[in-house]
Amino acid sequence: MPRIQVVPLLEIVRETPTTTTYRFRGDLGGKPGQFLMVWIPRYDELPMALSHLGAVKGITVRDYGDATHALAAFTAGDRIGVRGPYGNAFQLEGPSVLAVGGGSGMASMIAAIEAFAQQGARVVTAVGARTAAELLFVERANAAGEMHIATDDGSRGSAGFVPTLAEKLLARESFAQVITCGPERMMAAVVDLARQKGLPVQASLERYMKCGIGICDACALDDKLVCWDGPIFTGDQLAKSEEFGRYRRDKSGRRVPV
Amino acid sequence: MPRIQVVPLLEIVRETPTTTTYRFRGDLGGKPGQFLMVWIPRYDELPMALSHLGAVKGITVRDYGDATHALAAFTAGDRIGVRGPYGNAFQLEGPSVLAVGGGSGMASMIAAIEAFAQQGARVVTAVGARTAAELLFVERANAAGEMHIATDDGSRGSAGFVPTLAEKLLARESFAQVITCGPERMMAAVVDLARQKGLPVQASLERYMKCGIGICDACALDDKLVCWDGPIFTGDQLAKSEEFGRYRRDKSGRRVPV
Amino acid sequence: MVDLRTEIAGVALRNPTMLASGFLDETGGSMARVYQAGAGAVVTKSVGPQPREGYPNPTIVELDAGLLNAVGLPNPGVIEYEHEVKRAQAAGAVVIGSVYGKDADEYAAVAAKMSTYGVQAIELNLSCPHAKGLGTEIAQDEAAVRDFTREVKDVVDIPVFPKLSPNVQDIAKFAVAAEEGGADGIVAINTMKAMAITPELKMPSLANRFGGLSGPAIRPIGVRAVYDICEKVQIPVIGVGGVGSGRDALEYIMAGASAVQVGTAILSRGLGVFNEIAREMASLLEEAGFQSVPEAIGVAHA
Amino acid sequence: MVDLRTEIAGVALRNPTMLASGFLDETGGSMARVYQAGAGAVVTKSVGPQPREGYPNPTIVELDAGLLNAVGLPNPGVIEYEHEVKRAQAAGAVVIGSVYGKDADEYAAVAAKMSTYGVQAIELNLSCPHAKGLGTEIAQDEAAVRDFTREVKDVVDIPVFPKLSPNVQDIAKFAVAAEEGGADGIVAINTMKAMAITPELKMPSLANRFGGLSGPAIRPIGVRAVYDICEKVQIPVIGVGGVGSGRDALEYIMAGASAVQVGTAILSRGLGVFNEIAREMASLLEEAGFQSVPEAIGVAHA
Ligand SMILES: Cc1cc2nc3c(=O)[nH]c(=O)nc-3n(C[C@H](O)[C@H](O)[C@H](O)COP(=O)(O)OP(=O)(O)OC[C@H]3O[C@@H](n4cnc5c(N)ncnc54)[C@H](O)[C@@H]3O)c2cc1C
Ligand SMILES: Cc1cc2nc3c(=O)[nH]c(=O)nc-3n(C[C@H](O)[C@H](O)[C@H](O)COP(=O)(O)OP(=O)(O)OC[C@H]3O[C@@H](n4cnc5c(N)ncnc54)[C@H](O)[C@@H]3O)c2cc1C
Ligand SMILES: Cc1cc2nc3c(=O)[nH]c(=O)nc-3n(C[C@H](O)[C@H](O)[C@H](O)COP(=O)(O)O)c2cc1C
Ligand SMILES: Cc1cc2nc3c(=O)[nH]c(=O)nc-3n(C[C@H](O)[C@H](O)[C@H](O)COP(=O)(O)O)c2cc1C
Ligand code: FES
Ligand code: FES
Repeated sequence: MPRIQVVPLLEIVRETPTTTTYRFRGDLGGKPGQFLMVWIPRYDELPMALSHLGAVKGITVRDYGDATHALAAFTAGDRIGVRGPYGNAFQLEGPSVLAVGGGSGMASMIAAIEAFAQQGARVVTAVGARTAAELLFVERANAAGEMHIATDDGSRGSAGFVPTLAEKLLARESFAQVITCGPERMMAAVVDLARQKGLPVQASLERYMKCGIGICDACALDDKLVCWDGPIFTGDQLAKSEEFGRYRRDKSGRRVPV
Repeated sequence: MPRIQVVPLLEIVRETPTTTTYRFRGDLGGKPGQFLMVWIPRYDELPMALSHLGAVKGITVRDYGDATHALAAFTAGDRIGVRGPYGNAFQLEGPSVLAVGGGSGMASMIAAIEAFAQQGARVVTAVGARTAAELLFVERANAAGEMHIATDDGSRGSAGFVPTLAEKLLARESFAQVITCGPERMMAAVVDLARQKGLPVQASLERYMKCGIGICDACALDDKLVCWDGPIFTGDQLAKSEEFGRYRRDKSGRRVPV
Repeated sequence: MVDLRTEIAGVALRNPTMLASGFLDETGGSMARVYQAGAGAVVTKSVGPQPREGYPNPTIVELDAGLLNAVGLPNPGVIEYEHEVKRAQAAGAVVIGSVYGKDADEYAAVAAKMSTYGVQAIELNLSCPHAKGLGTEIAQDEAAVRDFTREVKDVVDIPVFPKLSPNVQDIAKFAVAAEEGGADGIVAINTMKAMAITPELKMPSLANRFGGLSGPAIRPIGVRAVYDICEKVQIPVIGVGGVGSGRDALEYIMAGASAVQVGTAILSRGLGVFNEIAREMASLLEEAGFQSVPEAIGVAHA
Repeated sequence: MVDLRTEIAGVALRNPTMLASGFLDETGGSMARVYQAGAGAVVTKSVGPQPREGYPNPTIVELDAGLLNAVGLPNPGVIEYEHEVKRAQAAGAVVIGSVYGKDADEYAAVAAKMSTYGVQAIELNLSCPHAKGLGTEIAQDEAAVRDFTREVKDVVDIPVFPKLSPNVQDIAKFAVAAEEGGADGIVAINTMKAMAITPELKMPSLANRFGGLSGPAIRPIGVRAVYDICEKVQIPVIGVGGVGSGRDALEYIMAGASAVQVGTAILSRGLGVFNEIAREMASLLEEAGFQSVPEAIGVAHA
């Protein structure tokens, strides 16, 4: 049997003006932070985090380039291909967690935020976006614990970048750990913050992927593979990295600045 | 993993001047009456019944043609290939069994004789051979129940063919079933005898085989395959057969007289 | 319900599965059984002018990804084989007669004889050593494919389906040659040349050393072959190689095949495989919005 | 204990397993990791004169009997690639540089550049479309194989190993052509041309439609290729295609290979596969009474 499952889209939910959730049933498991390779027929196959882990799975996609834009025109009943889940998962390491999400990065973290809360941890989420309308999964984060907002334009919550908000929250109370997903420079700032406080931190990275299964080397980060060793890396791993926050690989494998 | 296991011969036991048992350990099960495809390297691959079913398996081979003659020169430590076990097994159907074996046919039946005895059945074996020295597995048959002998030349037991001996035993006492293996015309006689008495009978057939796994059609008997539907057939099946006791297929698939 | 009936060059099939040549088709009894088990048609063992014993054992080796065989074309010869065809037909089987020979004349002679037995079509097994071709197979020589097909066409009035070898650089060229020779359809693919070694015995696993690979291993090679062929010829194509499920069959159909043949999958799924493939095809076709098999033929070229 | 060291055209290997081109070898970090995990050598991703993005996704499909890929030769180009080779070498890796180009001059230029990075040998990936050859691969044109090999030989002073395609009628002829061109060894085989279709979507599974089949499916094809090649050439052969265990490796060695390359098996067995293959080979060789790898090379020809 092929590893790819073709599934019809059951429900399509507009989350923000640029971000949409696609729900489907698939014969696959999934842990918080894991991703699927999602085939958008005739366009592309892309890694997407599982934003919904129940019987009806979900991915939440930002309309970004050609393929995700094509996907935005899909309607219920249209079919996509999925394979996975791949990669490692966020790990709960103590009684309290600060989750710092930027933009569509919330899609990778929301399942962990909910799972950790359900396991009894106090979860405080700092959600950042360019503007209020682009804030993703604030209700779900709020329902799972405490939720704080930062927007670049100040249209909701505190004005400014989410690492600054995270810094305040870290100063206010002591957390057992930090998790983060979002633009890489944002994550680099959060990882630095957490490490300065001596806190364990996990960041979910995004890299261009082809195979998703650890053979093609497209997603290399130093001598690690984001699809296979990641997508979630610890602060200790990232502190040693020559490439995190600095370089990624383009489609040809060339190192280019993040 | 390939289906063939290469095994060293652990022990080689001369059973009669023309018949030898080869023992080996193999990662394979085996029920009474099932057979292996045995690769005699550089010579041939042949079907052979499992004459020993324990942890150390065994086959018992008559030095007959080129390949079995080559095998007769093998010594302990030499390797053969085995795959299987294939085919169906003899079934115990009542409290008492008459087993009728001719020549090397005893190799296919001895495991059933022992297993049936162990399951509490009374097993009476009629063993036939050309001459006393060629009698196979008489001690094992004797240990498993009652044992009677017929030799063509009268050198041991009653003189004559084993079906005649079987007829006497069937007249003497009532059995719940009959099993038989040996030359096909002998089996045809035994099947007739049993059916005349209204007894269930099972006969283990021999046909030229290539695949042993039901795809090549070399072992066809009417619309049955000896390797797949057999090698053990019931009296009812054989009574309906146009070919049993009359025709076999040669290597080219031509029907030739048995 | 999806209509599974299909038709190839005038041969009507109750469903698009056929027994591949070389599996349970040396005897009429077995062919009857396979037809009764659900196959749309049965292709006979490849039959030649004379009886042939084939190669010594071991002739068949099960590998992790398929089956390797070198049975060496055992067959009772076309004269004796009449009995087997008649027996299969008596059970209602749609029979396609597979033939081979050492040269075009022999092919024609065997095909002509076979056609008198009432088979519905002739399949030409061209994977035989070609005398003129210095050890290549007939199916590796375009001119031979064309000429052999034409000679057979000249002597029979039933459809003729040359069966092509994948052991070539560009199989579509051979399909074009067959079409030029007047073929009514193409069967693709025969086995891939291959070898297994048993390291514990330091020797090849087959008595013949080399053999042909079939089963799941060759399905992607066969699907590609059919896809390529369908870009180049107009005649129908019958897909063969690693079909073991309705999904596999639809890969071939969508690549352009009008029907499929099934061999090695009998090992894993038993004789029920024909009915199961048909049922699985029907449900996948229905899900995909098709009402019949012909609608789905070649859709992957879009 | 069996001595697993071996040597190919002067390149000494601590064990006869190599990383196959195209697997975890676009970056120096990954090559270092694979070497540290136990590979005897690593072959680089095939590198050309310019950076190349490759084909759009989907580029890789897992099938039941192997892997189908059409990554389309993504690579950062030979200039940028120096950094990657250097990084792998800093970790002690034995590196073989795989190169491609659009014509013989480009091959020679890329190979010459690559050889200045300190790689131990050059592998020529000849499975690229051949401009003159009307859409055939270079490896499907005997004269091209000979000429390309010769041009590269003329500009480098390290061993040159052309890598051959199995998509031909008789691969041994191409090995002979390579030997005539001065090759120091042959690598066989590259992937088989193949296709998968996703019936639920009525379309090919790869964005590029066609792709190359690797893994268990092609092992018997590769073993046969190596066996055939070794009957015709004197130079050493490196076997590749579906090696996933010590037993698989020994099939190639006994068919005549001096070493093996491993790619797809990384999927099923992880990076430990190199050490595991080596260990399994050692124990099988010992059981069979061999003291070293060279003793077992080609014994299946006896
Ligand atoms: C583990 C992981 C999880 C992700 N989860 C999500 C998610 O939940 N929601 C979401 O919106 N996005 C997610 N992404 C990002 C997403 O995969 C794409 O990068 C993005 O959607 C590009 O869309 P596009 O093809 O329309 O843009 P394009 O115009 O094709 O490309 C724009 C940029 O996107 C990136 N990109 C394109 N193709 C790939 C690819 N195959 N792999 C990785 N990056 C690529 C490249 O940086 C490229 O320059 C995730 C990425 C990774 C690695
Ligand atoms: C299910 C089954 C179980 C068997 N069990 C035993 C057993 O326990 N002990 C035993 O001694 N014999 C057994 N046989 C018979 C045995 O397989 C061979 O027929 C016999 O040993 C031939 O030996 P040969 O190759 O030396 O003779 P050859 O000279 O090669 O052939 C002589 C005759 O043997 C038969 N024969 C040859 N090859 C095969 C083959 N591949 N399959 C079947 N028959 C063949 C043919 O009738 C042939 O004409 C069994 C056969 C079958 C079908
Ligand atoms: C044991 C065996 C015997 C075969 N005999 C023939 C034959 O006589 N004529 C022929 O054209 N093909 C023959 N083939 C090839 C099959 O018909 C078919 O092309 C091939 O096995 C691929 O299909 P599969 O993967 O469904 O088995 C044989 C294959 C096997 C395995
Ligand atoms: C994803 C992928 C990428 C490949 N890239 C290359 C390449 O760049 N150059 C090359 O010569 N072979 C390439 N190959 C072929 C392999 O090197 C190898 O010949 C083939 O995969 C068979 O080996 P395997 O079965 O161990 O994988 C690639 C194969 C795969 C699956
Ligand atoms: S995407 Fe291929 S190795 Fe990670
Ligand atoms: S031996 Fe092949 S079908 Fe029985």
